[in-house]
Amino acid sequence: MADLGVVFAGLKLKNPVMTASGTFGYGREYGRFFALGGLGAVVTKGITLEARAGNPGPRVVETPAGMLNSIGLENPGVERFIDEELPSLRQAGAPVIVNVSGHTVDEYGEVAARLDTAGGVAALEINVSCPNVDQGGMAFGVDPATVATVVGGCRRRTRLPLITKLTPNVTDLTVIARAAVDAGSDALSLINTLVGMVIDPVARKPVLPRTVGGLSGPAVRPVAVRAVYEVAAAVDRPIIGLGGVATAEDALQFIMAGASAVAVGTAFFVDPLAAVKVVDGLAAWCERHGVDWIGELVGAANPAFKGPRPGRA
Amino acid sequence: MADLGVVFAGLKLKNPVMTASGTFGYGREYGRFFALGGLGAVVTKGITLEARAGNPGPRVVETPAGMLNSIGLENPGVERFIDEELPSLRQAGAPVIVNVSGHTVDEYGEVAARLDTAGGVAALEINVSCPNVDQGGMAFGVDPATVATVVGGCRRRTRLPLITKLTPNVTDLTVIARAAVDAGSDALSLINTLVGMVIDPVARKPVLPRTVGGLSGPAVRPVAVRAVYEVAAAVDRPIIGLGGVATAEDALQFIMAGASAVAVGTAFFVDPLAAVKVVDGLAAWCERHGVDWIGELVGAANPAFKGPRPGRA
Amino acid sequence: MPSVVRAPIRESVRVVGGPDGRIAGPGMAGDGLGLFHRLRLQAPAVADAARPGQFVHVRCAPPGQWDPLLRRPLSLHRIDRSRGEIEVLFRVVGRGTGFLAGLAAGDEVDLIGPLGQGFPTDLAPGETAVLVAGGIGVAPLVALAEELAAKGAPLVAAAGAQTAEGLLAVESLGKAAGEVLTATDDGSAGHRGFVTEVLAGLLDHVARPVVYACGPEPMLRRVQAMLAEEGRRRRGYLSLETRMACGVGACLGCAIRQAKPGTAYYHVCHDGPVFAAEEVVLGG
Amino acid sequence: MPSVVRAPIRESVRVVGGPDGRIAGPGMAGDGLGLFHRLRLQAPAVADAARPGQFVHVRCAPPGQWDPLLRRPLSLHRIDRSRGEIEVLFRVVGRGTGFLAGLAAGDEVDLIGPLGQGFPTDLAPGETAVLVAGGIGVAPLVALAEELAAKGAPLVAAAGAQTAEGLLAVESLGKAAGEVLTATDDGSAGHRGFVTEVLAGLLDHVARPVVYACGPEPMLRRVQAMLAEEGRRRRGYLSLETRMACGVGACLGCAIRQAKPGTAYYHVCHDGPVFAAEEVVLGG
Ligand SMILES: Cc1cc2nc3c(=O)[nH]c(=O)nc-3n(C[C@H](O)[C@H](O)[C@H](O)COP(=O)(O)OP(=O)(O)OC[C@H]3O[C@@H](n4cnc5c(N)ncnc54)[C@H](O)[C@@H]3O)c2cc1C
Ligand SMILES: Cc1cc2nc3c(=O)[nH]c(=O)nc-3n(C[C@H](O)[C@H](O)[C@H](O)COP(=O)(O)OP(=O)(O)OC[C@H]3O[C@@H](n4cnc5c(N)ncnc54)[C@H](O)[C@@H]3O)c2cc1C
Ligand SMILES: Cc1cc2nc3c(=O)[nH]c(=O)nc-3n(C[C@H](O)[C@H](O)[C@H](O)COP(=O)(O)O)c2cc1C
Ligand SMILES: Cc1cc2nc3c(=O)[nH]c(=O)nc-3n(C[C@H](O)[C@H](O)[C@H](O)COP(=O)(O)O)c2cc1C
Ligand code: FES
Ligand code: FES
Repeated sequence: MADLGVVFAGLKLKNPVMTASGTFGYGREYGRFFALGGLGAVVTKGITLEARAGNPGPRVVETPAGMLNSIGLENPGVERFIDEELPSLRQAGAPVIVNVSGHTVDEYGEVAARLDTAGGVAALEINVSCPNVDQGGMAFGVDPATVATVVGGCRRRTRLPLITKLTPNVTDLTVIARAAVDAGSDALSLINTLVGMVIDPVARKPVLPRTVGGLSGPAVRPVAVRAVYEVAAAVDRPIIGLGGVATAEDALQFIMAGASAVAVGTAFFVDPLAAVKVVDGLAAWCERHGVDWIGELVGAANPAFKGPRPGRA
Repeated sequence: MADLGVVFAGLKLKNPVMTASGTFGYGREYGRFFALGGLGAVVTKGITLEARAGNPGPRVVETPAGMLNSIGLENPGVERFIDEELPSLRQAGAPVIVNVSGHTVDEYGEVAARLDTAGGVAALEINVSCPNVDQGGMAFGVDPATVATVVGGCRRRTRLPLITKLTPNVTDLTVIARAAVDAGSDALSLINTLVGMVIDPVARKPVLPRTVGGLSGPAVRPVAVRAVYEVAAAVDRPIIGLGGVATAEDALQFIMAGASAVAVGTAFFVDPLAAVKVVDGLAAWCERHGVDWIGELVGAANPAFKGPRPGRA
Repeated sequence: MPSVVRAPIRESVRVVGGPDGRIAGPGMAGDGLGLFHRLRLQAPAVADAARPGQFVHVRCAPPGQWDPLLRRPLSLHRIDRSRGEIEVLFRVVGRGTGFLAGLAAGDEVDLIGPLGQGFPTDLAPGETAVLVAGGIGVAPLVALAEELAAKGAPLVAAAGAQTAEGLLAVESLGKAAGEVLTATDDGSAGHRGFVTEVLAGLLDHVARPVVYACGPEPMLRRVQAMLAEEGRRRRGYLSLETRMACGVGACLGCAIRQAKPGTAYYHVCHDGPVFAAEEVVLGG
Repeated sequence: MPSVVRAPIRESVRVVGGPDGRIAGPGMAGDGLGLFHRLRLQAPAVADAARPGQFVHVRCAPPGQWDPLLRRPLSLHRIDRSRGEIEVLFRVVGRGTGFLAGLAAGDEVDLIGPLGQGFPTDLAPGETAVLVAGGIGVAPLVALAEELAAKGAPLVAAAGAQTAEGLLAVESLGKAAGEVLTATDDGSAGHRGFVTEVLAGLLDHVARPVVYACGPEPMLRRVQAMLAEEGRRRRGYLSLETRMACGVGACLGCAIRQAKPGTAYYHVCHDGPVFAAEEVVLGG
């Protein structure tokens, strides 16, 4: 059997397959379809300081080979998350990475601090794609200085590994990636959704009440693979690659571009067993191609890959 | 019958349906499937000063609901274009818009000047997505100052209407759009392709020899509609909307977002009659929904639409 | 919500019968489509666990094809535990339902289910179930009628549509409910007018009605209003539709506003699709 | 290229026969698939205009579905003008060919064709056509053999594959060519080794050969080298494959490098897929 284990930002993972934040709730729902312990890690829905109700519906709309979502960060807030969701997640048998969101710089830091002491949290994923209320709603993640402030703020409040999740809606991802790394991010996660929109011609208005939504699914995969390829050549931090991963072959594209781990998101909605199949498919592929350890493939298609290769778990 | 005619940047168009540069050659190929005179306008493949051979193959690769291309601006150069292609295009029965490309600022201006006097050219579409050899290969179109230089350079060399074609691979399209308008662009065209990549896991390398390619097709449509919506609220110049238009309903999304015209691109590869069907479908839709003139629908879903509505042809 | 979520089952099930397409008369469907189909599926595990009002989430593209991407939710129209079969009844409105309409006996279908909370079916002594269907909304009510009938619960039913051709599955409904009062917008069958007008008559005559409604949103709003009327609030349940991605409660995409002031959203796939009428704000 | 492009026709054609799938032996196909199909299509306009070596560009998804997006190029395997039918012979390698393999008689197929330049078939007196097929590369050579035979042109054929099971359509080829020399990598049929070794023997014996080759790139390179050998250049034509988008010359996606020094690219869909062997740089 090929070895799929990797050490990612200090976390020992059974395999490099995670869940994409916001597509997997807090693990309960898909936990009824398969054992979460078979995953490399579980990444939770984004958590904010206070509970958030989210946006009015419709919140999702299908697009060619993809979908838009405008959930609006509905979540119970960090306290209730710790009380009501974390206990069962701790039993999942896979490291738990909590996705941290916020609308002000301070909010991120507060949430990070609270999770630092909660116990059973393996790492934090800082989602800088949220609209920045301090600065008129443009996402934090498009400005390197703001990213540095947010990440630095979290860095000071926790010793947990920090993974910064980048938005692809920028001219030059490498600038943002460097800002996150310089501010203390241990790893990066990319990509979050592309901004998109669908208009209903009969109603003569956008389908989503908030007009725009985040595009995800197989449609965005080429953009995501390129983002990983580019960032993996610019910074020497491990990367979680995601965006349209639905099969083991998709996962391999990200891994060979330079990702040490991958996450399955929208594909869960198509097939609840998608992540399990990616894990099994990676093992089978490695077997078939004489690869002993998945880590060997990290960056294999990227001559400029800066490293590091993941550790052998 | 609903009236589909519009005046776009001074050009009288039978209908608002054009061809997307690079997907329609110089009109010969699809001219064997339908009469070009049925289109609003024909937009040619990008023309450079000298002939260009283009990139080695493979140059195209399919992606979910989309494709990547890396043609590399293969074209006969402006002189041979004028001698060999323009004569038949002049007979097309539809206005001819020539897509102008270049790798240096001067090249754009030279091509524009040459086309200014060629005769039979209705407008120029300035493609600022080309890699800028003067500045290390990053596309012209990502920097507002460079866009202004390129557009201004063309503006001084021609009195033809100028349409600047924007690349979506930027943080804020409105900044680029304003730069183009301030430098004298009469209209805008968006979007060009998204940068993407596909890796062949077995070969362990990118499928395209130049690693990245341009993503087009239905997959990118939500990104394109949003781009039009956003730019139409920021500048008061007519817009050609494109990116994944395959049906009349798709075209209506762009029109209602604020585009005065649309272009069909990748959809030709799926169905050579795609543009004809979009024209017919628009007429039928207007009929069914009691719309007398297509121009009424421009910006109908965009409360912040800045105008102008197209003129009635 | 009262009922318990059962473990959903994902199976590749086989088409047993159908699609037995039926073209509704012209003008039936707003969009000019109006083609109805019924599929009988061999799905023993789903049939075994399913309750009326629950739904299945059906993949509408061949494996490995990503367009259309998302599954489509369809109510359980009939549940036949003894034969291990379920039926869905659907209207072709787009690409997903169009795909399903093209299936033939023996084809495989990839579905997840049963999902969501079904109709509460425990009636107190003296209560009578009043089923109200609008158009394709009849789909889940047939399964409900059959379960209520099997329990021996008192039961009346009303079904409305735009025209007589749009009155679907009235025979099945009638078999379980005894009689079905009908209404059509154009008077081509039954009462000329809305089915909610028929409901009003029923509510006047039935002593302790428990209403079960499924249909277009304007109809459900009207039912909701009628149930909340004049201080004499009546028990009633609505089966709702929202756009869905996951169908299992993970994506939070299917939000519908809770009626409780100040609070948040229910999720139709998980907390519904059946809600007590007073719990939700329609169109919210 | 000599032949003239004919106006391509886009038609919705009907499947007449097939797919008559055939599973090749294990180890046949590099990727473990190796399933071959033949489809007979009622396509009178295409059949009428088509020449051997041309191809059709086939949509491999239902209308309105965008994945897989692009059409798939398939050579004309047989052209039956009298019945208005064409045949394609293909190997299932992915989603597009997988879709085609699922078609049944009576289904509609959306195709464009005939496209590209066919094989030049005018032989000078004394010339003999030598057809060389590698694997699925036999597909266009059957149409060619049938046309040459109908013209009464002298003709020999050789076909190679990895194993005996991969030797396709040898009967059809034989019917037109009289005899087919075969080769398999494992010796399970005919010569043990490459079909180019068989070709070498043929070239030694045939006085003025005109070679027509279709098969995997390594085979075509070898053929190209053999034709260019020792100063005694022989006439020969290769049928090439590249990834395509439009298939009609509009997108410039199907580039293959021209052999002329300093110059540019041919476009396989428009200038090919058949090229004189000395015109192109393979793998360029
Ligand atoms: C819980 C539930 C049960 C349902 N039961 C039935 C049933 O028994 N019979 C039946 O005919 N229909 C039922 N519907 C509606 C059915 O799901 C839609 O008609 C179907 O999804 C349309 O898909 P399409 O691809 O044909 O149409 P399209 O319009 O092409 O679909 C595009 C997208 O919009 C979504 N969508 C479109 N209409 C609806 C809708 N009314 N509700 C939810 N999502 C929609 C689709 O799922 C898809 O994601 C139910 C909906 C829900 C939520
Ligand atoms: C002119 C021409 C004639 C051909 N004739 C035949 C024939 O008669 N019989 C036959 O079996 N095959 C033929 N091929 C190859 C055939 O087109 C591919 O096998 C087919 O496109 C694979 O599609 P897929 O979706 O099954 O595979 P996938 O691998 O899923 O296809 C993915 C993409 O790659 C492209 N692609 C994959 N393989 C090839 C290839 N070998 N050549 C070109 N594009 C490819 C597809 O078109 C598609 O765009 C021909 C190719 C060309 C260019
Ligand atoms: C319904 C939905 C909700 C999401 N919520 C979050 C979130 O809370 N935080 C976050 O960082 N990303 C969120 N995302 C983005 C995904 O984690 C992921 O980055 C993106 O969807 C691309 O991956 P995919 O194509 O595999 O889904 C969400 C995506 C979807 C579809
Ligand atoms: C094969 C191909 C070649 C293209 N060449 C050009 C070009 O020369 N100049 C240009 O401005 N855009 C070019 N484009 C971009 C298209 O004009 C269009 O902006 C993009 O493809 C999005 O539209 P679509 O999704 O409808 O194809 C090309 C696109 C494709 C697919
Ligand atoms: S559809 Fe995902 S939570 Fe309901
Ligand atoms: S495939 Fe488009 S030019 Fe050949």
